[in-house]
Amino acid sequence: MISTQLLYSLAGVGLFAIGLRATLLHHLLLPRLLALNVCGAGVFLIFIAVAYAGIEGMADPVPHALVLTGIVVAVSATAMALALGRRLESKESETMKSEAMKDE
Amino acid sequence: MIEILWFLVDSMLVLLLLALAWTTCSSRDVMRAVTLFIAMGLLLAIIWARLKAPDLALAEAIIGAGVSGALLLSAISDYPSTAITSHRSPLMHGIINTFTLALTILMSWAVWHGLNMSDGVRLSEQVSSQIPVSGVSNPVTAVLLNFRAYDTLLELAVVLTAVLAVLILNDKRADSAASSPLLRGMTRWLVPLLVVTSGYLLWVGAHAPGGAFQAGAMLAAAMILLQLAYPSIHRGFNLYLLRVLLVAGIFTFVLVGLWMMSANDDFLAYTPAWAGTLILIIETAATISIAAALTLAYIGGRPTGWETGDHVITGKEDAG
Amino acid sequence: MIDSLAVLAVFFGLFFFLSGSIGLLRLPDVFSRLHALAKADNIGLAFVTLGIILLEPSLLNDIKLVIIWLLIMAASAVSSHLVARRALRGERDDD
Amino acid sequence: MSNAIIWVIMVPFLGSLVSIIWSRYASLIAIISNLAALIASTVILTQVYQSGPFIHELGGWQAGLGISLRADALSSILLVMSMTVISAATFYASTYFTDAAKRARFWPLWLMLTVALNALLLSGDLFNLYVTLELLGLSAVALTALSDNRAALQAAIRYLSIGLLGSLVFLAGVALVYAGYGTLDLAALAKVVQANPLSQVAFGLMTAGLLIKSALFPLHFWLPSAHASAPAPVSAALSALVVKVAVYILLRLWIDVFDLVLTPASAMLLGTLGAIAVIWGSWQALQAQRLKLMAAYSTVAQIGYLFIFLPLIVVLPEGTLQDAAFTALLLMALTHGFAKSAFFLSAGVIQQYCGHDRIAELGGTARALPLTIFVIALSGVALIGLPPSGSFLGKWYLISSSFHAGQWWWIPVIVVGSILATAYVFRILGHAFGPGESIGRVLNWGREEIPALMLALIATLILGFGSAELWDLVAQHGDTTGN
Amino acid sequence: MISASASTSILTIALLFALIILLLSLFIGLIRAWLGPSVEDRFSAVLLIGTGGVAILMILAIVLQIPALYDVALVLALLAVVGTVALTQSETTHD
Repeated sequence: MISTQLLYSLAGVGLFAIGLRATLLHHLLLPRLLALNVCGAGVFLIFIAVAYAGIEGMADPVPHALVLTGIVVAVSATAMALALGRRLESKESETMKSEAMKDE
Repeated sequence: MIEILWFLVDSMLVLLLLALAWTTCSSRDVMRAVTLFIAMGLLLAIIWARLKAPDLALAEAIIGAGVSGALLLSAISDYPSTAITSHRSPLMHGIINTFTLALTILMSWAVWHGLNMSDGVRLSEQVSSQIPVSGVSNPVTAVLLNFRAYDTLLELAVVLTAVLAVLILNDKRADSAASSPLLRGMTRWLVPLLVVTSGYLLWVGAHAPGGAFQAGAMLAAAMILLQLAYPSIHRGFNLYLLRVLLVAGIFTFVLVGLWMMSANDDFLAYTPAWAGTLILIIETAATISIAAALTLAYIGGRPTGWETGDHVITGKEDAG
Repeated sequence: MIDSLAVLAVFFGLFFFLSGSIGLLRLPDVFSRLHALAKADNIGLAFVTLGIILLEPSLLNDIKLVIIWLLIMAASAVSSHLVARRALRGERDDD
Repeated sequence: MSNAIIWVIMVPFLGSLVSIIWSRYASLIAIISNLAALIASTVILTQVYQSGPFIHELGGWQAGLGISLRADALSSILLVMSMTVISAATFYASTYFTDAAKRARFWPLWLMLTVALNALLLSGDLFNLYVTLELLGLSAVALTALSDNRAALQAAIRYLSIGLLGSLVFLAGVALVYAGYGTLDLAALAKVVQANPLSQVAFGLMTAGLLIKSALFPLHFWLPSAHASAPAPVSAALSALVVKVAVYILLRLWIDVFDLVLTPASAMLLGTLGAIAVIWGSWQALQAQRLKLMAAYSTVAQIGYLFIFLPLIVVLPEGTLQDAAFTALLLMALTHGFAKSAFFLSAGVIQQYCGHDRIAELGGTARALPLTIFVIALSGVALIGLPPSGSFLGKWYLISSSFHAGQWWWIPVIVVGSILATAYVFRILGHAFGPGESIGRVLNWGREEIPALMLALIATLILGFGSAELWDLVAQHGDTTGN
Repeated sequence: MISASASTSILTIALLFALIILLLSLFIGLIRAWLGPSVEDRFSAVLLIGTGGVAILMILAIVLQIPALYDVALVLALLAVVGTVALTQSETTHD
């Protein structure tokens, strides 16, 4: 049982590290957002692996509830970041258009 | 024998997960990254099921793979280029790699140590001893809506804030092209099914995996499907009504909390006899809020969406 | 007896799953891959579902399982149609 | 009456909800609910002053199973500060946004920011802290994006992704803590935490996440652009409060919970980073071309001072000397909070009057806006640390603590930092008093300038002369009131 | 009693083998997703994880004895459709 917990929590650490590395490497919004989500999934996996109590045992429900909260927070933040990105994109194309107008 | 087989299953799941995460994060193309990310969401749902967390598996299947997948996909078309490049210098690359590697080793060490400690009092015993007075028999629901209901309330505040930001920021966007008749045909029977399942998840949440978040996200998924099949349907949505629903759900939650404070001294301290009913009321309210929020987050950027939304605010201001 | 029948059904289903996946990997173009995958997966899931129904005593759950299978059938038909339609359009764009 | 701790969070919460639906009266709702929350916060402070720290067990569940809110000397003082700054900024904001639609979008988010600040200061649970951090981060980003120009949106996106990363790293630490100790309650943790590998890594992760949020050098890079491009009342709250509450959680964790894990060496490292931040931030502030950018860099420097206290508090013996250092830290944090918010509000007045905030072109503003320039001068006094401001005493105790701890090397840093601060404050005043035409749009004088004046007066006079009471409160109810 | 538990353990072993084979077929499918080359190939892999995932969840429900996993399978089947629709419709806005 401890080996299952260990395996999945190490996988969580790995996921966290993969996400963290990509977050630091990328500067574009969308890939960075994906990386942050991967990173978050890693943290969630650590929580759930810790809660696991074997095939027979009852898992600890508290981390389950925490991660459920975390998933909803993550999706909200993702939606907000995408909206910000969209707004910036439209502003940039506006500026480009107005600059093109000036050139003419 | 059984142990070895389980270990094999677990290692394959973990390998798949890590491979998907790595390919998601190292993709050079946005569309590919998002597709792999959705696949990772589905796999995570399976892993939550394997780790005996069915509540989470439900939520991940709906939110992780469904709703955030749809959100990300709808965002791709906003970007002029789909190529992913990193602007970091080779030196910086090396530093970041070394840093994350060192962190991985440190965290693995800590995790190994932590799992061997395990002499602390586990909360799960406390939780199971209090389940009988919590008003529900599903322990996760008991934690979410009774023991740690305050967290859930603040989480709804987070959702509300994010949606307000989306509504503030949204911008005109062209309607997508008409969809195929087959898709529309499917939508006609799939949407009622999604709505029914959502109701089922809400009802079952008290004693089995399920609950407000899964139900709300399911409703939102139905709305997203409608939007995908009928790209101009959002013109018919009453955004002001959606916003009222969003607020009303959270408002109910706060009011119940304050009411219970006046009765039992502590905020959100349910009277045990009513706990089941109160939780059902809050769950229904939260379902409505979550559904409205995720729907607004998805359709927020559509053209008429903004005008109606803006009109409601400024129209009133002008009148006043 | 019923158990061994169930296991047989599940493994028969797995055979289709595996061949579908190999088809996805080995077949030369998108359309044949898609076709192989959709067909094989549907039959595979049918047998797996059958096996699980044999193992599952509760009638309610059995009904649920049948619904799931029907759903997957319908869904995969629509999904592969959509994917194929999209692939077709992509090819036309390339010309 | 212990319900004040709930009202201080739930009144702005309800206000936010109502103001979304009833946007016509949003300004009124915001003012009323913030004043109510301000009253509630003073009630909490009075209670702590009279009868010591207290907790509120949410849902009636014992902390551990449930979540508890706790008020003690540190949190209740910061709560009153935060509500005072927020209330002043609320008055200011009610005239700041001329566009009705923009105003209607501002209020619900503004009230959510208030909810997040108050909930964070009172939270006694690690995971609850994560949720409040996210609420704080998202509402702050949304408010920054209200400026709706390219620079602000870019800054908001960076702020958001950095903030999310920070809270995820924090959450990773929380996950490790739960793996090892099986509880999330701060008071319960304080009793069981030992110095072992798990605690060290978990503590390191939580600290790293919070350092990103509190913008300690070299993790400050996101701060100047975000704080400089947000609308003025938002900048005031961001600089004065949002950054500071992250430092508050750090202190909570360092001193109350993980005191066994915090080694002098790591405290020294953070102190050194703080010292670099003081010099570097002040230097950048001196170079800045724009008023708000200058203020933002000055925040980086002022946050640095707070971190210099850390190696001192760790080394000093418990008792009067440690209390003195702790009180001084609190005094610095409070003074900066009031002074910087006053500064940003005044910068907003200047920006609206002149249409820009370029320092070199401020000539003539002293004649046109004498009160605003007076406020800038007052808050400048507090930023430099001249008597009778609170930060004068703060810096004084900082220097004497350095002597007592045998760490004299902080003293030159403080001196150089203060000289640089003097330079950047006088640079503004020099330009403001210089010649120039005073053309600009007519202002609604009182409501725009009075809030800033109040804040600046608190920073320079009340905190300076009233520091004895602060001392009493900290000495009586201790800094380590976690358990 | 003894024979009953022995037969359950044999059943468990068989079902665990089934899980391993299913995961193997997901693996093979993912190689296609990784290779591409077209976007549609990746979509097919997502379809595979959808159906394969449903099969895995059904088997897990029996092995772990958590009937709630049927609900998860149902939801996964439903949402796999929404996901695929979102995938295939996404770039129609692009061209």
